Amino acid sequence: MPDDILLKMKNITKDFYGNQVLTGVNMELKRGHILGLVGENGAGKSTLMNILFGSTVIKETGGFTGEIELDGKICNFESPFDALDAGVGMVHQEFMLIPGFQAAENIMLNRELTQRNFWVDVFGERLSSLKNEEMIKRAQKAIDTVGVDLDAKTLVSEMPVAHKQFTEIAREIDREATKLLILDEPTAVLTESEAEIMLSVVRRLADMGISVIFISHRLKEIMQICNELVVLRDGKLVKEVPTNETNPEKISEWMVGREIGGGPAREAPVKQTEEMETVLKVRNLWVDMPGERVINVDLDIKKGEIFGIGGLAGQGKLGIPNGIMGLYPAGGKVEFQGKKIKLNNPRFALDSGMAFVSEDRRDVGLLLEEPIDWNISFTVMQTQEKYLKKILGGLIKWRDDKAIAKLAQEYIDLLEIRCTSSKQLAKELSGGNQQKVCLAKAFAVRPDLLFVSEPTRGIDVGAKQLVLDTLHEYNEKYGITIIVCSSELEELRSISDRVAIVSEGRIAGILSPTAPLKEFGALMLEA
Amino acid sequence: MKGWIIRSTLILAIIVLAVFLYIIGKEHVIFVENNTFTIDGKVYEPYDLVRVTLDSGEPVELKKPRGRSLGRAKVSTTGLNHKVLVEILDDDDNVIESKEAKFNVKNNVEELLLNIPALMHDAEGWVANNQKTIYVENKPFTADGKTYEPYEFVRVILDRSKSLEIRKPGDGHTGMDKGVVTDLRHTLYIEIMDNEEKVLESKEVSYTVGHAQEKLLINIPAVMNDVDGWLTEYEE
Amino acid sequence: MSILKSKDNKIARFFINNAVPILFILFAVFAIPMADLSIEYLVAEMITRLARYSFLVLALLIPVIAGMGMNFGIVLGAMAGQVGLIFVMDWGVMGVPAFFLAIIISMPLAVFLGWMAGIALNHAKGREMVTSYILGFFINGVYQLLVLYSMGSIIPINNSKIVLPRGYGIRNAIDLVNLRKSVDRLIPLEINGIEIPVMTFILVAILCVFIVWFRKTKLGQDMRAVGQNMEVARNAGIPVERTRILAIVISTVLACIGQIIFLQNIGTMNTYNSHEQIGMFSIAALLVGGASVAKASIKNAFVGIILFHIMFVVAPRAGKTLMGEAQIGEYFRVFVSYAIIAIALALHAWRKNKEAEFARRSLRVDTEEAAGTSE
Amino acid sequence: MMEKIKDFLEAAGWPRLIIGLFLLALFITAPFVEVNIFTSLSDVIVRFGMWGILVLAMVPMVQGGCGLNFGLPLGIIAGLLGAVTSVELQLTGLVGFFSAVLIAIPFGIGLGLLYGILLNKVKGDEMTIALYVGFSSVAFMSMMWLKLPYKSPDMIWAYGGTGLRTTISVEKFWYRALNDIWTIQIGDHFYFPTGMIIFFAFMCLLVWVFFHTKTGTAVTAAGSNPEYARASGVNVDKMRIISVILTTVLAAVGIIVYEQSFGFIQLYLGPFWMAFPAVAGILLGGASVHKATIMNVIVGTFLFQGILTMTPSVINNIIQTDMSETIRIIVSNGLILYALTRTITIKSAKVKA
Repeated sequence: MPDDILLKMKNITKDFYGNQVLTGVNMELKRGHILGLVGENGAGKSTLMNILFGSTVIKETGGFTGEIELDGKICNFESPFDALDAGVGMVHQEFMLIPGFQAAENIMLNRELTQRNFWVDVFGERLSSLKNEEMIKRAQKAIDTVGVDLDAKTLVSEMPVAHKQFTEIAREIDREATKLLILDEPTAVLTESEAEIMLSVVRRLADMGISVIFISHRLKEIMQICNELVVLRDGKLVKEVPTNETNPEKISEWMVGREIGGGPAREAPVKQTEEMETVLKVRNLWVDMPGERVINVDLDIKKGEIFGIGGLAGQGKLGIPNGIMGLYPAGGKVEFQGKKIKLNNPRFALDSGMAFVSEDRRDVGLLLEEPIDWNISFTVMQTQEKYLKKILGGLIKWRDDKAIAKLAQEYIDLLEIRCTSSKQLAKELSGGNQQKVCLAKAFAVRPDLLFVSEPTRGIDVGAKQLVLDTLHEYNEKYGITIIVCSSELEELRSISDRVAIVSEGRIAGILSPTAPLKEFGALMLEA
Repeated sequence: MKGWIIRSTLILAIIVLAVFLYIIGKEHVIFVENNTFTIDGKVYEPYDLVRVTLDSGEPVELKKPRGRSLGRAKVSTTGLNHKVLVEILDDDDNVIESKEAKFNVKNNVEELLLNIPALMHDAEGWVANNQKTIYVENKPFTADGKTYEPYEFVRVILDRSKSLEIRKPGDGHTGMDKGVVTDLRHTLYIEIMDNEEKVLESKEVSYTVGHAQEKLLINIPAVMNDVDGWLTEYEE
Repeated sequence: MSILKSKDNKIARFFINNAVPILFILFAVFAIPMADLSIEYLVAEMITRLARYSFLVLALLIPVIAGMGMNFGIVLGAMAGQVGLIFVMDWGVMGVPAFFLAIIISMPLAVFLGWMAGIALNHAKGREMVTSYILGFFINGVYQLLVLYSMGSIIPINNSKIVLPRGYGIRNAIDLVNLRKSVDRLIPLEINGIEIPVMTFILVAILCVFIVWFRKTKLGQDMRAVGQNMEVARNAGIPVERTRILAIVISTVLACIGQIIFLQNIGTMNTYNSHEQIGMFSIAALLVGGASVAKASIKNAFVGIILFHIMFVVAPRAGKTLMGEAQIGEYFRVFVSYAIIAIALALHAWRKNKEAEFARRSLRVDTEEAAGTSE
Repeated sequence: MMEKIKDFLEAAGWPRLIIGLFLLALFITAPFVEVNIFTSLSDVIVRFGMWGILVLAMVPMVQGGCGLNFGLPLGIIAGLLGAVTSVELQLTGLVGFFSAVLIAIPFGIGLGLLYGILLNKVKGDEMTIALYVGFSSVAFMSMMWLKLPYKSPDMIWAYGGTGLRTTISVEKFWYRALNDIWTIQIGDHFYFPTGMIIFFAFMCLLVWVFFHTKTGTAVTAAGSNPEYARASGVNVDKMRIISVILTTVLAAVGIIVYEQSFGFIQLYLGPFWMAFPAVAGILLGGASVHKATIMNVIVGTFLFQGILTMTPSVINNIIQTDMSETIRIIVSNGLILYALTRTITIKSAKVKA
């Protein structure tokens, strides 16, 4: 029955400035069905959903090609408001709720029930009075439809996370037109029991005839509630199957499996690490990094190895280096070269001989408003008092601008940083070159151990290879131990001697880079 | 559409309200005068003691003017329609005669002069505008077949406060200017100047205007040459 | 344990949240006996000052709802009000009609200034308070240009009582003889020899009702939403910028009326100074009443006016008794007005930072516990 | 070509360009309206010297990431304490001047430390709070001036009243102590306060030196990107405090230089509005809320003081009306407003292949 099809997406293609993110995606969704959308980070899930939801980002970056058909009508949403009017609702990962408002006020936000009064004629609609009682009643009805026990008068700021999630869903339900609901990782922040309730809520919505697109990394959940599932990889739809015809193993294989020659090839042999000396010992590490929480991590890093840390975004892999380097509040025991590391103290970590290339280039990695030479030399100057001239017996520590420029020039040549001179401002460089400056900054400290977070995020292919080669070279030449955190599994496999997968803030397992993809997939998705 | 109608009506209403507020709130100063009044050769003499009540305000008592006393009182009012109650008193404060009268004020009139003897005799002009517009002209004046020529440049000061500068007519100059003065007794100070504003000659004269006169015309060459008829009523 | 803790917290929280008013009540308790002023005098003073300042202080509430902090830009409204008064004085209008006429005349100007201020503040999100403060100074310059140089030369002003002897520009002090207490005394009432400005209080009451009603309108709700989280509000389709501009426009218009009420009570207008201190005094009073940059109520306004002005009246006398010098008291109240704003703002900023940290720490405990259970 | 002009305009900034051209126009018009250009020029130079260090005092705090120092009066108070103490000790000439500076410095450090600690607690709201810290400290010191045990008859009220006078003449002590070193006098009208300008240059040099040391570099980095600085092992809070102390001490020295040229110490509410011309000056020089250089100070002070000196004499002679005060209010606050409402945009990354 073709009538049953609610949504058809035909040949959706989208690029961001020449960077292909979606290629010819076709999918269909039946009324009252739940569709699971899975894929690695960067596979194109959010872009696809942004297109469906009419996000302004898409329009600002040149729009997309292809067709969206909703209820038999071709839709071209100019903004999320158009999408909402057409009956597409979306619950984002970050809550779009106003903390000081009641659940009811949030549910009815900007759709308040109002009553005209005299002033409306004078000053316009916005002076109409609110019908609070009725709004609360209606909101309560929406909440009851969702099927949770929540008073519509509760303040959002006083709710547990799950209730916030339900409030958002109730808001979408309350729009009478809502036919399609997009849920972006709704269970990521929930406890197990809350997640259970969440799933039953989603099921109930589907029973009411609302179609749901359910994005999750938890394959278990997908298997449990979805009718069909769609796997995206590298912007292409690799599989669309009914859930009952597949199993988690297969799904994870579809997700991570690359086409031949797709990723960087492994060149160097894998080091045998069992016999090597432990240089960094981590016990019971917890890190409070928003969005990348680490709960309980034990690690032993061997001297001279390249250790990869992988896992999906938001699972906590980035929290590990940030915690050890003292950038986010952390606890637990960390020993480096036999010495206990004081946590929450970046200076101490740096002084102990560790260095860090942050994943956040703009906010942590660079002084955007300053020249390249400053960026490269600053850390080493501050921590090791290098590139300073001592005047008056050390009373004045004069910055040696010449030596700094020379140092910068060395790295510019070495890493092929493309710039006009070492005096160019960091903000004027391209992403790849900025990343190289960040690496140069870390190398300049001459660390014994180097943390590198997302070394290739947001840079082009050529620069990617160069960055990875440089890391490899430093490891080989100077024996620097390197810990790389990356969302790109292929990249990790290509340079690491061992790869740990982090899931939900914990180490799910450590594998050899040569282990089959399936195993990595299984660890990532805790299937 | 409905909104626009209501809005424009409201704006209109506010403007009307503003005008209304202006009219009812505008201050008019009324000088009540128990003074000699002359009109058409008839003279009305002031009373020994009168009590005047304007609208529902405090009554004021006025004696016959003697020496420096002008026999006047200043009362501040608002609004356009007024009534005045005049009571003539004897030495023992008994009312001998009383009379009530009504009058209107034009909204743009700042000061009003109210003459009691005239009011008591229903003489025309018992209520008059206290502001007089004085038109000063520096134009040729002919009297008894003789013509007095205008001056190049004249400065005229009315009542030692309002200064006017008048050039000879022609070259875009009209040879005329005006100023507003209040009350009945006035002075006029004239300076004849050359083009560098050096004073060549000066003269001061005093003059009185009648109650009912509102616009007067003064001719400078005539004043300077002491020719009668330098002060006349102004006609448009 | 956590219940006990939260109870302690409640008491502690009450003291922390109300630190400023409590401080002022303590001050009043000590200083009033020292000042040796009769209670009748104090009560009469407070009634006058409530009538005088309430409208201005209440004008601050709406921008707070919209998350724009204390609107130092109410001086813009005050200036608009004064321009209206100048015209009314020039035209020789008297009494209550003059009062309402001044409001009608100055209203368009207040709307225009508020609208400009709103646009400026939209360009300075997160720095609204400093910006509105400087905006007050800037517009003060423009006001001088208008009143001191254009009035009587370009703009016709004829009343010689208000124009400077040089022929243009308005005099420094204008005696509002026609207007003095005209509203205050419209409905005369005296209790124990204390004059009660009934009509003024009626106007204030109308404003309070307006504010309460306004909060329950769609626009009021939108302002609350914008004030709490601009991004969420924007995503819900609320026109954030426009809403913020409207908040400032309303505040400026109310301040304009407030200034006219204030001046009819005082009876003289210092053309070039009367508005300058208005922002500072009103804001200090509101903060003393326990309001913060993010939260202010009608109650805060009234409590604040009373406490702040008790300090204001009592300080010089108390200074004299204590230090043998009234001058110290004068400086003391200047000091307190500014210091109270500094302290209240600093407390707010500090609390904001602390709360962010606290929110993070609560997560951390969570993390530790989670770590503990998994072992 | 158009591109170049556009770049130049962008670099110079509209306000600077307009004010610069306006100032030039004033200088050109001056002789025609019978204003002596040499007198005006030396007036401008003297005021430049008087205000220079006070404007310079903005630099460390802006660089340290604490925004514009609306709390300048706090530093000025330290300077006043130094000046008043030096007069109390009856010290004259250069000795008097430098002892005032030396006495002021510890006060500056102490107050700066407290001020810095406070500003660290209120990150993000520094400017608003600085404004009120400045105001309330002036009011607080007004009480102190009444009570502090200074005894010199040159400073206390002759009879009646207690405490220090509102204005204290330094004529007998160190009036023009700096100005008159190697003064150049050409004709009757041109006077160049060599000593004061050299001292200002010296202070600029000190600040320049500071920002070339390890600590100075760290302060700049802490202001430019606190997260970066922290990740590089720098104690950001400490750097901010150092910058605030430096600012406060510079303000203290600056006010003493101002007074020796002006001839009077202004107590009580005198320092109340001192922050605004200094803030306007540095903004006019091209500084932003986040970045300021010594060049900004020099250019800005010259332009701003130039405007303030030239407008009264020239404009007033042209239109026969004294509008200088109004123009000052509009120009200085307009500039501050411009800086506050300018949206901060980071230029999109230019890829240089």
